[in-house]
Amino acid sequence: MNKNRIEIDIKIPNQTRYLRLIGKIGEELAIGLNEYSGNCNTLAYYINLVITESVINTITHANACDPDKMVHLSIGIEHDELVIRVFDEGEGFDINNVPPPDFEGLEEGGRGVFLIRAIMDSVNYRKMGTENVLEMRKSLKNK
Amino acid sequence: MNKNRIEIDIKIPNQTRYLRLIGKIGEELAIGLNEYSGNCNTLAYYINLVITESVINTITHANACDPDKMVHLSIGIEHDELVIRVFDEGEGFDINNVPPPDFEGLEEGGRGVFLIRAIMDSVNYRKMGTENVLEMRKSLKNK
Amino acid sequence: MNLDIAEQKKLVVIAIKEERLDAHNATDLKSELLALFEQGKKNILINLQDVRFIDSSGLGALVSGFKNAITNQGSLKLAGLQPQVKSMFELTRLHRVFDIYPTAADVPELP
Amino acid sequence: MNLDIAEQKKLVVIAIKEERLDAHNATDLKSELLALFEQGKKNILINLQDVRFIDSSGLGALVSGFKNAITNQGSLKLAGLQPQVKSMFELTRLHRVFDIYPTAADVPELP
Ligand SMILES: Nc1ncnc2c1ncn2[C@@H]1O[C@H](COP(=O)(O)OP(=O)(O)O)[C@@H](O)[C@H]1O
Ligand SMILES: Nc1ncnc2c1ncn2[C@@H]1O[C@H](COP(=O)(O)OP(=O)(O)O)[C@@H](O)[C@H]1O
Repeated sequence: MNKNRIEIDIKIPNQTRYLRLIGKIGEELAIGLNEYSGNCNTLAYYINLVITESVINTITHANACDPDKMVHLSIGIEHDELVIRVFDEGEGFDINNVPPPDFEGLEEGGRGVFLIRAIMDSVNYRKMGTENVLEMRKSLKNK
Repeated sequence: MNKNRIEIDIKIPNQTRYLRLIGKIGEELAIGLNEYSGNCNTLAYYINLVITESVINTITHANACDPDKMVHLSIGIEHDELVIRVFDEGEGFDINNVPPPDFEGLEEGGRGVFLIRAIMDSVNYRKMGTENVLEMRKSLKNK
Repeated sequence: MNLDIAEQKKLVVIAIKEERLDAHNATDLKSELLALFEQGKKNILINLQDVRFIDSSGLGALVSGFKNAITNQGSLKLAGLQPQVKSMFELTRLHRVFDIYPTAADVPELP
Repeated sequence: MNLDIAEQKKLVVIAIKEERLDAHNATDLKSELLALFEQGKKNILINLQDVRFIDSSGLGALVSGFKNAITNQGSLKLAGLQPQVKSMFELTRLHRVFDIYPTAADVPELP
Protein backbone atom coordinates (compact mmCIF):
# COMPACT_ATOMS: atom_id res chain seq x y z
CA MET A 1 0.00 0.00 0.00
CA ASN A 2 2.66 2.42 1.15
CA LYS A 3 4.80 1.53 -1.77
CA ASN A 4 4.84 4.89 -3.47
CA ARG A 5 3.48 7.13 -0.77
CA ILE A 6 5.46 10.29 -0.16
CA GLU A 7 4.47 13.16 2.11
CA ILE A 8 6.40 16.40 2.34
CA ASP A 9 4.92 18.96 4.70
CA ILE A 10 6.52 22.40 4.62
CA LYS A 11 6.28 25.59 6.67
CA ILE A 12 8.17 28.68 5.55
CA PRO A 13 8.00 32.37 6.43
CA ASN A 14 5.59 34.40 4.28
CA GLN A 15 8.44 35.70 2.11
CA THR A 16 9.18 35.43 -1.59
CA ARG A 17 12.81 34.42 -0.97
CA TYR A 18 11.60 30.92 -0.12
CA LEU A 19 9.77 30.37 -3.41
CA ARG A 20 12.91 28.91 -4.95
CA LEU A 21 13.28 26.32 -2.18
CA ILE A 22 9.70 25.03 -2.26
CA GLY A 23 9.63 25.04 -6.07
CA LYS A 24 12.87 23.03 -6.08
CA ILE A 25 11.49 20.50 -3.62
CA GLY A 26 8.55 19.87 -5.94
CA GLU A 27 10.91 19.69 -8.88
CA GLU A 28 13.17 17.11 -7.19
CA LEU A 29 10.16 15.02 -6.22
CA ALA A 30 8.98 14.98 -9.84
CA ILE A 31 12.43 14.22 -11.27
CA GLY A 32 12.62 10.97 -9.28
CA LEU A 33 9.22 9.61 -10.36
CA ASN A 34 10.11 6.44 -12.28
CA GLU A 35 6.41 5.63 -12.43
CA TYR A 36 5.45 8.75 -14.41
CA SER A 37 4.45 7.92 -17.95
CA GLY A 38 5.44 11.32 -19.40
CA ASN A 39 8.61 13.42 -19.42
CA CYS A 40 9.80 13.87 -15.83
CA ASN A 41 11.75 17.05 -16.60
CA THR A 42 8.72 18.77 -18.07
CA LEU A 43 6.62 17.63 -15.12
CA ALA A 44 9.33 18.92 -12.76
CA TYR A 45 9.17 22.39 -14.31
CA TYR A 46 5.40 22.45 -14.15
CA ILE A 47 5.28 21.35 -10.51
CA ASN A 48 7.84 24.03 -9.63
CA LEU A 49 5.58 26.54 -11.40
CA VAL A 50 2.34 25.42 -9.77
CA ILE A 51 3.92 25.56 -6.30
CA THR A 52 5.36 29.00 -7.01
CA GLU A 53 2.05 30.37 -8.34
CA SER A 54 -0.08 29.00 -5.53
CA VAL A 55 2.29 30.07 -2.76
CA ILE A 56 2.76 33.60 -4.12
CA ASN A 57 -1.02 33.92 -4.04
CA THR A 58 -1.03 32.89 -0.39
CA ILE A 59 1.83 35.29 0.38
CA THR A 60 0.20 38.29 -1.28
CA HIS A 61 -3.57 37.69 -1.18
CA ALA A 62 -4.25 35.54 1.91
CA ASN A 63 -1.35 36.78 4.04
CA ALA A 64 -1.23 40.35 2.72
CA CYS A 65 2.57 40.20 2.41
CA ASP A 66 3.04 40.11 6.21
CA PRO A 67 6.59 38.69 6.57
CA ASP A 68 5.90 37.43 10.11
CA LYS A 69 3.17 35.07 8.97
CA MET A 70 3.94 31.54 7.85
CA VAL A 71 2.97 29.60 4.73
CA HIS A 72 1.98 25.96 5.06
CA LEU A 73 1.93 23.57 2.13
CA SER A 74 2.30 19.89 1.40
CA ILE A 75 3.58 18.03 -1.63
CA GLY A 76 3.07 14.33 -1.96
CA ILE A 77 2.33 11.20 -3.89
CA GLU A 78 -0.96 9.44 -3.11
CA HIS A 79 -2.21 6.51 -5.19
CA ASP A 80 -0.47 7.45 -8.46
CA GLU A 81 -1.33 11.11 -8.10
CA LEU A 82 0.93 14.00 -7.30
CA VAL A 83 -0.97 16.16 -4.82
CA ILE A 84 -0.09 19.68 -3.74
CA ARG A 85 -2.02 21.43 -0.96
CA VAL A 86 -1.54 25.03 0.06
CA PHE A 87 -3.24 26.13 3.27
CA ASP A 88 -4.16 29.68 4.24
CA GLU A 89 -6.11 31.47 6.94
CA GLY A 90 -7.14 34.44 4.81
CA GLU A 91 -10.61 35.50 3.73
CA GLY A 92 -10.70 32.94 0.95
CA PHE A 93 -12.03 33.43 -2.58
CA ASP A 94 -14.15 31.63 -5.12
CA ILE A 95 -11.70 30.00 -7.49
CA ASN A 96 -14.48 29.20 -9.95
CA ASN A 97 -15.14 32.90 -10.39
CA VAL A 98 -11.59 33.79 -11.40
CA PRO A 99 -11.89 34.93 -15.02
CA PRO A 100 -9.46 33.57 -17.64
CA PRO A 101 -6.73 35.99 -18.68
CA ASP A 102 -7.61 38.51 -21.40
CA PHE A 103 -5.42 37.09 -24.18
CA GLU A 104 -5.83 40.19 -26.34
CA GLY A 105 -5.19 42.74 -23.58
CA LEU A 106 -1.91 43.31 -21.83
CA GLU A 107 -2.60 42.78 -18.16
CA GLU A 108 0.39 42.44 -15.87
CA GLY A 109 -1.28 39.94 -13.54
CA GLY A 110 -4.08 37.44 -13.53
CA ARG A 111 -2.28 34.45 -15.06
CA GLY A 112 -1.54 32.41 -11.91
CA VAL A 113 -4.77 30.47 -11.46
CA PHE A 114 -5.00 30.01 -15.24
CA LEU A 115 -1.55 28.37 -15.32
CA ILE A 116 -2.34 26.16 -12.33
CA ARG A 117 -5.53 24.93 -14.03
CA ALA A 118 -3.77 24.43 -17.36
CA ILE A 119 -1.16 22.18 -15.75
CA MET A 120 -3.03 20.21 -13.11
CA ASP A 121 -5.80 17.65 -13.64
CA SER A 122 -7.94 18.86 -10.77
CA VAL A 123 -7.87 22.09 -8.79
CA ASN A 124 -10.17 23.11 -5.97
CA TYR A 125 -10.18 25.63 -3.14
CA ARG A 126 -12.33 25.12 -0.10
CA LYS A 127 -12.79 25.95 3.55
CA MET A 128 -11.56 23.28 5.99
CA GLY A 129 -12.20 24.21 9.61
CA THR A 130 -10.47 27.52 10.29
CA GLU A 131 -8.34 27.38 7.18
CA ASN A 132 -8.71 27.28 3.43
CA VAL A 133 -6.99 24.71 1.29
CA LEU A 134 -6.08 24.88 -2.37
CA GLU A 135 -5.78 21.27 -3.51
CA MET A 136 -4.14 20.46 -6.83
CA ARG A 137 -3.80 16.97 -8.28
CA LYS A 138 -2.02 15.51 -11.25
CA SER A 139 -2.27 11.90 -12.31
CA LEU A 140 1.02 10.14 -13.00
CA LYS A 141 -0.58 7.65 -15.39
CA ASN A 142 -1.87 7.56 -18.97
CA LYS A 143 -1.28 11.22 -19.67
CA MET B 1 10.43 35.58 15.69
CA ASN B 2 9.36 33.39 12.83
CA LYS B 3 11.69 35.23 10.60
CA ASN B 4 13.93 32.37 9.63
CA ARG B 5 11.93 29.40 10.81
CA ILE B 6 11.61 26.61 8.27
CA GLU B 7 10.08 23.18 8.89
CA ILE B 8 10.17 20.39 6.36
CA ASP B 9 8.58 17.16 7.54
CA ILE B 10 9.03 14.16 5.24
CA LYS B 11 7.67 10.63 5.06
CA ILE B 12 9.02 8.24 2.43
CA PRO B 13 8.87 4.50 1.90
CA ASN B 14 11.71 2.57 3.55
CA GLN B 15 13.61 2.28 0.26
CA THR B 16 17.03 3.45 -0.84
CA ARG B 17 15.67 4.95 -4.07
CA TYR B 18 14.38 7.91 -2.05
CA LEU B 19 17.78 8.79 -0.56
CA ARG B 20 18.49 11.12 -3.48
CA LEU B 21 15.27 13.08 -2.95
CA ILE B 22 15.70 13.67 0.78
CA GLY B 23 19.39 14.44 0.39
CA LYS B 24 18.53 16.98 -2.32
CA ILE B 25 15.89 18.64 -0.16
CA GLY B 26 18.50 19.19 2.55
CA GLU B 27 20.94 20.42 -0.07
CA GLU B 28 18.48 22.95 -1.50
CA LEU B 29 17.62 24.20 1.98
CA ALA B 30 21.31 24.78 2.70
CA ILE B 31 22.02 26.45 -0.67
CA GLY B 32 19.48 29.19 0.08
CA LEU B 33 20.81 30.09 3.53
CA ASN B 34 21.94 33.68 3.10
CA GLU B 35 22.51 33.83 6.85
CA TYR B 36 25.16 31.09 6.88
CA SER B 37 28.60 32.43 7.62
CA GLY B 38 30.48 29.67 5.77
CA ASN B 39 30.38 28.25 2.25
CA CYS B 40 26.80 27.26 1.41
CA ASN B 41 27.82 24.73 -1.24
CA THR B 42 30.04 22.82 1.16
CA LEU B 43 27.30 22.92 3.78
CA ALA B 44 24.82 21.69 1.17
CA TYR B 45 26.97 18.65 0.41
CA TYR B 46 27.43 17.86 4.08
CA ILE B 47 23.71 18.13 4.84
CA ASN B 48 22.95 15.85 1.91
CA LEU B 49 25.48 13.38 3.37
CA VAL B 50 24.20 13.54 6.94
CA ILE B 51 20.62 12.96 5.79
CA THR B 52 21.71 10.07 3.57
CA GLU B 53 23.77 8.44 6.34
CA SER B 54 21.13 8.77 9.03
CA VAL B 55 18.27 7.58 6.84
CA ILE B 56 20.16 4.58 5.48
CA ASN B 57 20.75 3.55 9.10
CA THR B 58 17.01 3.77 9.75
CA ILE B 59 16.26 1.84 6.56
CA THR B 60 18.69 -0.99 7.31
CA HIS B 61 19.06 -1.14 11.10
CA ALA B 62 15.78 0.15 12.59
CA ASN B 63 13.47 -0.96 9.75
CA ALA B 64 15.39 -4.10 8.74
CA CYS B 65 15.06 -3.17 5.03
CA ASP B 66 11.27 -3.81 5.05
CA PRO B 67 10.09 -1.88 1.95
CA ASP B 68 6.56 -1.52 3.32
CA LYS B 69 7.67 0.49 6.34
CA MET B 70 7.98 4.24 6.19
CA VAL B 71 10.79 6.58 7.19
CA HIS B 72 9.97 9.84 8.94
CA LEU B 73 12.40 12.74 9.16
CA SER B 74 12.38 16.49 9.49
CA ILE B 75 14.77 19.14 8.28
CA GLY B 76 14.48 22.68 9.51
CA ILE B 77 15.91 25.97 10.66
CA GLU B 78 15.36 26.86 14.31
CA HIS B 79 17.05 29.88 15.91
CA ASP B 80 20.11 30.00 13.65
CA GLU B 81 20.55 26.25 13.71
CA LEU B 82 19.95 23.73 11.02
CA VAL B 83 18.24 20.79 12.70
CA ILE B 84 17.69 17.34 11.22
CA ARG B 85 15.64 14.72 13.08
CA VAL B 86 15.22 11.13 11.96
CA PHE B 87 12.58 9.10 13.76
CA ASP B 88 12.43 5.33 14.03
CA GLU B 89 10.45 2.68 15.87
CA GLY B 90 13.21 0.10 15.96
CA GLU B 91 15.03 -1.33 18.97
CA GLY B 92 17.29 1.67 19.25
CA PHE B 93 21.00 1.72 20.05
CA ASP B 94 23.46 3.58 22.18
CA ILE B 95 25.07 6.09 19.87
CA ASN B 96 27.75 6.86 22.44
CA ASN B 97 28.97 3.30 22.24
CA VAL B 98 29.54 3.32 18.48
CA PRO B 99 33.32 2.93 18.12
CA PRO B 100 35.23 5.22 15.75
CA PRO B 101 36.25 3.62 12.45
CA ASP B 102 39.49 1.63 12.46
CA PHE B 103 41.57 3.96 10.30
CA GLU B 104 44.31 1.36 9.81
CA GLY B 105 41.99 -1.54 8.97
CA LEU B 106 39.86 -1.87 5.86
CA GLU B 107 36.32 -2.26 7.08
CA GLU B 108 33.56 -1.86 4.52
CA GLY B 109 31.10 -0.25 6.92
CA GLY B 110 31.09 1.63 10.20
CA ARG B 111 31.75 5.15 8.90
CA GLY B 112 28.20 6.58 8.97
CA VAL B 113 27.91 7.75 12.57
CA PHE B 114 31.54 8.94 12.45
CA LEU B 115 30.77 11.18 9.44
CA ILE B 116 27.58 12.52 11.02
CA ARG B 117 29.51 13.46 14.18
CA ALA B 118 32.36 14.98 12.18
CA ILE B 119 29.98 17.28 10.31
CA MET B 120 27.35 18.27 12.85
CA ASP B 121 27.84 20.34 16.02
CA SER B 122 25.63 18.17 18.18
CA VAL B 123 24.29 14.66 17.68
CA ASN B 124 22.09 12.66 20.02
CA TYR B 125 19.84 9.66 19.84
CA ARG B 126 17.11 9.11 22.41
CA LYS B 127 13.78 7.47 23.13
CA MET B 128 10.75 9.75 22.78
CA GLY B 129 7.50 7.98 23.62
CA THR B 130 7.17 4.97 21.34
CA GLU B 131 9.83 6.12 18.92
CA ASN B 132 13.50 6.96 18.85
CA VAL B 133 14.84 10.19 17.46
CA LEU B 134 18.28 10.96 16.12
CA GLU B 135 18.67 14.73 16.45
CA MET B 136 21.49 16.48 14.64
CA ARG B 137 22.21 20.21 14.86
CA LYS B 138 24.53 22.57 13.07
CA SER B 139 24.93 26.22 13.98
CA LEU B 140 24.77 28.64 11.06
CA LYS B 141 26.86 31.26 12.88
CA ASN B 142 30.52 31.88 13.71
CA LYS B 143 31.79 28.63 12.29
CA MET C 1 18.84 41.15 -8.88
CA ASN C 2 21.80 40.37 -11.14
CA LEU C 3 21.59 42.06 -14.53
CA ASP C 4 24.24 42.78 -17.16
CA ILE C 5 23.27 45.99 -18.95
CA ALA C 6 25.11 46.92 -22.13
CA GLU C 7 24.37 49.56 -24.78
CA GLN C 8 24.74 48.59 -28.41
CA LYS C 9 24.17 51.72 -30.48
CA LYS C 10 20.46 52.49 -30.02
CA LEU C 11 19.67 49.26 -28.21
CA VAL C 12 19.98 48.57 -24.49
CA VAL C 13 20.68 44.88 -23.95
CA ILE C 14 19.76 43.49 -20.53
CA ALA C 15 21.03 40.01 -19.75
CA ILE C 16 19.24 38.54 -16.75
CA LYS C 17 21.82 36.72 -14.68
CA GLU C 18 19.39 34.80 -12.52
CA GLU C 19 18.22 31.20 -12.65
CA ARG C 20 14.69 32.31 -11.81
CA LEU C 21 12.64 35.31 -12.94
CA ASP C 22 9.81 35.05 -10.46
CA ALA C 23 7.70 36.87 -7.89
CA HIS C 24 10.84 37.32 -5.79
CA ASN C 25 12.70 39.49 -8.29
CA ALA C 26 10.11 40.56 -10.90
CA THR C 27 9.55 43.92 -9.19
CA ASP C 28 13.29 44.63 -9.39
CA LEU C 29 13.20 44.06 -13.13
CA LYS C 30 10.17 46.29 -13.50
CA SER C 31 11.92 49.14 -11.68
CA GLU C 32 15.12 48.72 -13.70
CA LEU C 33 13.10 48.97 -16.89
CA LEU C 34 11.21 52.03 -15.64
CA ALA C 35 14.51 53.71 -14.75
CA LEU C 36 15.78 53.13 -18.30
CA PHE C 37 12.64 54.60 -19.87
CA GLU C 38 12.95 57.62 -17.59
CA GLN C 39 16.51 58.10 -18.89
CA GLY C 40 15.08 58.16 -22.42
CA LYS C 41 16.34 54.70 -23.36
CA LYS C 42 13.40 53.14 -25.10
CA ASN C 43 14.65 50.26 -27.24
CA ILE C 44 15.30 47.28 -25.04
CA LEU C 45 16.39 43.72 -25.67
CA ILE C 46 16.10 41.30 -22.79
CA ASN C 47 18.35 38.27 -22.99
CA LEU C 48 16.85 35.40 -21.01
CA GLN C 49 19.47 32.79 -21.81
CA ASP C 50 20.46 32.22 -18.16
CA VAL C 51 16.86 32.06 -16.97
CA ARG C 52 15.78 28.49 -16.41
CA PHE C 53 12.46 29.30 -14.73
CA ILE C 54 9.84 32.01 -15.20
CA ASP C 55 6.51 32.40 -13.42
CA SER C 56 3.48 34.61 -14.07
CA SER C 57 5.05 37.49 -12.12
CA GLY C 58 8.16 37.29 -14.31
CA LEU C 59 5.94 37.33 -17.39
CA GLY C 60 4.06 40.27 -15.83
CA ALA C 61 7.27 42.29 -15.44
CA LEU C 62 8.06 41.74 -19.13
CA VAL C 63 4.51 42.76 -20.13
CA SER C 64 4.88 45.89 -17.98
CA GLY C 65 8.14 46.76 -19.72
CA PHE C 66 6.59 46.06 -23.12
CA LYS C 67 3.69 48.44 -22.43
CA ASN C 68 6.06 51.15 -21.25
CA ALA C 69 8.21 50.72 -24.35
CA ILE C 70 5.17 51.09 -26.63
CA THR C 71 3.96 54.17 -24.72
CA ASN C 72 7.41 55.71 -25.27
CA GLN C 73 7.41 54.80 -29.00
CA GLY C 74 10.11 52.28 -28.28
CA SER C 75 10.35 48.48 -28.30
CA LEU C 76 11.01 45.58 -25.99
CA LYS C 77 12.31 42.39 -27.61
CA LEU C 78 13.28 39.04 -26.11
CA ALA C 79 16.05 36.58 -26.92
CA GLY C 80 17.58 33.36 -25.60
CA LEU C 81 14.47 31.65 -24.25
CA GLN C 82 15.12 28.14 -22.99
CA PRO C 83 12.49 25.63 -24.19
CA GLN C 84 10.59 25.42 -20.89
CA VAL C 85 10.62 29.20 -20.51
CA LYS C 86 9.33 29.48 -24.06
CA SER C 87 6.48 27.11 -23.24
CA MET C 88 5.29 29.57 -20.57
CA PHE C 89 4.92 32.25 -23.26
CA GLU C 90 2.99 29.80 -25.40
CA LEU C 91 0.65 28.68 -22.60
CA THR C 92 -0.23 32.33 -21.89
CA ARG C 93 -0.27 33.30 -25.62
CA LEU C 94 2.36 35.97 -24.89
CA HIS C 95 4.53 34.61 -27.72
CA ARG C 96 2.12 36.50 -30.00
CA VAL C 97 2.86 39.77 -28.20
CA PHE C 98 6.65 39.80 -28.01
CA ASP C 99 9.22 39.71 -30.80
CA ILE C 100 11.24 36.67 -29.75
CA TYR C 101 14.67 35.86 -31.24
CA PRO C 102 16.67 32.65 -30.79
CA THR C 103 19.76 34.53 -29.57
CA ALA C 104 20.73 38.15 -28.99
CA ALA C 105 22.87 37.97 -32.15
CA ASP C 106 19.75 37.32 -34.23
CA VAL C 107 18.17 40.65 -33.38
CA PRO C 108 18.39 43.01 -36.41
CA GLU C 109 20.18 46.32 -35.93
CA LEU C 110 17.93 49.30 -35.35
CA PRO C 111 17.68 51.70 -38.32
CA MET D 1 23.63 1.24 -12.29
CA ASN D 2 25.20 3.00 -15.25
CA LEU D 3 28.83 2.06 -15.80
CA ASP D 4 31.10 2.40 -18.83
CA ILE D 5 33.57 -0.45 -18.77
CA ALA D 6 36.56 -0.35 -21.13
CA GLU D 7 39.70 -2.46 -21.28
CA GLN D 8 43.01 -0.71 -21.86
CA LYS D 9 45.71 -3.38 -22.18
CA LYS D 10 45.98 -4.90 -18.71
CA LEU D 11 43.74 -2.31 -17.06
CA VAL D 12 39.95 -2.38 -16.78
CA VAL D 13 38.64 1.19 -16.61
CA ILE D 14 35.21 1.64 -15.03
CA ALA D 15 33.61 5.04 -15.45
CA ILE D 16 30.72 5.49 -13.03
CA LYS D 17 27.96 7.26 -14.93
CA GLU D 18 25.91 8.22 -11.89
CA GLU D 19 25.56 11.48 -10.01
CA ARG D 20 25.48 9.60 -6.73
CA LEU D 21 27.47 6.60 -5.52
CA ASP D 22 25.46 5.80 -2.42
CA ALA D 23 23.63 3.11 -0.46
CA HIS D 24 21.18 2.83 -3.36
CA ASN D 25 23.72 1.59 -5.92
CA ALA D 26 26.86 0.65 -3.93
CA THR D 27 25.90 -3.05 -3.88
CA ASP D 28 25.64 -3.00 -7.69
CA LEU D 29 29.18 -1.67 -7.94
CA LYS D 30 30.42 -4.30 -5.49
CA SER D 31 28.89 -7.10 -7.58
CA GLU D 32 30.26 -5.67 -10.84
CA LEU D 33 33.73 -5.61 -9.30
CA LEU D 34 33.37 -9.16 -7.97
CA ALA D 35 32.31 -10.36 -11.42
CA LEU D 36 35.43 -8.82 -12.95
CA PHE D 37 37.74 -10.46 -10.39
CA GLU D 38 36.02 -13.78 -11.05
CA GLN D 39 36.82 -13.34 -14.75
CA GLY D 40 40.49 -12.93 -13.81
CA LYS D 41 40.56 -9.17 -14.42
CA LYS D 42 42.41 -7.83 -11.44
CA ASN D 43 43.77 -4.40 -12.30
CA ILE D 44 40.99 -1.87 -12.06
CA LEU D 45 40.77 1.88 -12.44
CA ILE D 46 37.58 3.54 -11.30
CA ASN D 47 36.86 6.91 -12.87
CA LEU D 48 34.64 8.97 -10.56
CA GLN D 49 34.53 12.13 -12.66
CA ASP D 50 30.73 12.08 -13.06
CA VAL D 51 30.11 11.32 -9.40
CA ARG D 52 29.07 14.44 -7.53
CA PHE D 53 28.12 12.71 -4.28
CA ILE D 54 29.50 9.73 -2.37
CA ASP D 55 28.37 8.37 0.99
CA SER D 56 29.89 5.83 3.39
CA SER D 57 28.28 2.93 1.48
CA GLY D 58 29.88 4.17 -1.75
CA LEU D 59 33.22 4.36 0.03
CA GLY D 60 32.54 0.88 1.41
CA ALA D 61 32.03 -0.56 -2.08
CA LEU D 62 35.38 0.88 -3.16
CA VAL D 63 37.09 -0.53 -0.06
CA SER D 64 35.54 -3.91 -0.81
CA GLY D 65 36.87 -3.79 -4.37
CA PHE D 66 40.28 -2.70 -3.12
CA LYS D 67 40.50 -5.64 -0.73
CA ASN D 68 39.49 -8.06 -3.46
CA ALA D 69 42.08 -6.60 -5.81
CA ILE D 70 44.82 -7.04 -3.20
CA THR D 71 43.71 -10.62 -2.46
CA ASN D 72 44.00 -11.34 -6.18
CA GLN D 73 47.46 -9.71 -6.44
CA GLY D 74 45.88 -6.93 -8.46
CA SER D 75 45.17 -3.24 -7.88
CA LEU D 76 42.27 -0.81 -7.64
CA LYS D 77 43.06 2.82 -8.42
CA LEU D 78 40.84 5.90 -8.47
CA ALA D 79 40.74 8.95 -10.74
CA GLY D 80 38.61 12.02 -11.39
CA LEU D 81 37.48 12.81 -7.85
CA GLN D 82 35.50 16.04 -7.60
CA PRO D 83 36.62 18.23 -4.66
CA GLN D 84 33.69 17.39 -2.39
CA VAL D 85 34.00 13.67 -3.16
CA LYS D 86 37.71 13.93 -2.39
CA SER D 87 36.93 15.52 0.96
CA MET D 88 34.98 12.38 1.92
CA PHE D 89 38.14 10.30 1.39
CA GLU D 90 40.07 12.75 3.53
CA LEU D 91 37.53 12.80 6.37
CA THR D 92 37.65 9.00 6.54
CA ARG D 93 41.45 8.85 5.92
CA LEU D 94 40.81 6.60 2.90
CA HIS D 95 42.97 8.89 0.75
CA ARG D 96 45.92 7.12 2.42
CA VAL D 97 44.64 3.74 1.25
CA PHE D 98 43.86 4.36 -2.42
CA ASP D 99 46.15 5.50 -5.23
CA ILE D 100 44.25 8.57 -6.42
CA TYR D 101 45.00 10.29 -9.75
CA PRO D 102 43.65 13.63 -10.97
CA THR D 103 42.33 12.13 -14.22
CA ALA D 104 42.30 8.70 -15.85
CA ALA D 105 44.99 9.93 -18.26
CA ASP D 106 47.38 10.44 -15.34
CA VAL D 107 47.41 6.76 -14.40
CA PRO D 108 50.75 5.19 -15.46
CA GLU D 109 50.61 2.23 -17.83
CA LEU D 110 50.94 -1.16 -16.20
CA PRO D 111 54.28 -2.90 -16.85
N1 LIG E 1 -5.11 32.23 -1.57
C1 LIG E 1 -5.90 33.22 -2.02
N2 LIG E 1 -6.65 33.94 -1.16
C2 LIG E 1 -7.46 34.94 -1.60
N3 LIG E 1 -7.59 35.27 -2.90
C3 LIG E 1 -6.86 34.60 -3.81
C4 LIG E 1 -5.98 33.55 -3.43
N4 LIG E 1 -5.41 33.05 -4.55
C5 LIG E 1 -5.91 33.76 -5.57
N5 LIG E 1 -6.78 34.70 -5.15
C6 LIG E 1 -7.57 35.65 -5.97
O1 LIG E 1 -7.60 35.16 -7.29
C7 LIG E 1 -7.16 36.16 -8.20
C8 LIG E 1 -6.45 35.55 -9.41
O2 LIG E 1 -5.21 35.00 -9.03
P1 LIG E 1 -4.07 34.84 -10.13
O3 LIG E 1 -4.67 34.22 -11.33
O4 LIG E 1 -2.94 34.11 -9.48
O5 LIG E 1 -3.65 36.30 -10.52
P2 LIG E 1 -2.97 37.47 -9.66
O6 LIG E 1 -2.54 36.90 -8.36
O7 LIG E 1 -1.84 37.91 -10.53
O8 LIG E 1 -4.05 38.50 -9.52
C9 LIG E 1 -6.28 37.06 -7.37
O9 LIG E 1 -6.22 38.37 -7.87
C10 LIG E 1 -6.98 37.03 -6.02
O10 LIG E 1 -8.04 37.96 -5.98
N1 LIG F 1 18.67 3.90 13.70
C1 LIG F 1 19.42 2.90 14.21
N2 LIG F 1 18.83 1.88 14.88
C2 LIG F 1 19.56 0.87 15.39
N3 LIG F 1 20.90 0.79 15.30
C3 LIG F 1 21.55 1.77 14.65
C4 LIG F 1 20.85 2.87 14.05
N4 LIG F 1 21.76 3.69 13.48
C5 LIG F 1 22.95 3.12 13.69
N5 LIG F 1 22.85 1.97 14.40
C6 LIG F 1 23.96 1.08 14.87
O1 LIG F 1 25.17 1.83 14.85
C7 LIG F 1 26.16 1.13 14.10
C8 LIG F 1 27.10 2.12 13.40
O2 LIG F 1 26.45 2.78 12.34
P1 LIG F 1 27.30 3.39 11.14
O3 LIG F 1 28.45 4.12 11.71
O4 LIG F 1 26.37 4.15 10.28
O5 LIG F 1 27.89 2.15 10.37
P2 LIG F 1 27.15 0.96 9.58
O6 LIG F 1 25.73 1.33 9.45
O7 LIG F 1 27.91 0.94 8.29
O8 LIG F 1 27.39 -0.25 10.44
C9 LIG F 1 25.37 0.25 13.15
O9 LIG F 1 26.10 -0.88 12.76
C10 LIG F 1 24.17 -0.13 13.99
O10 LIG F 1 24.47 -1.20 14.83
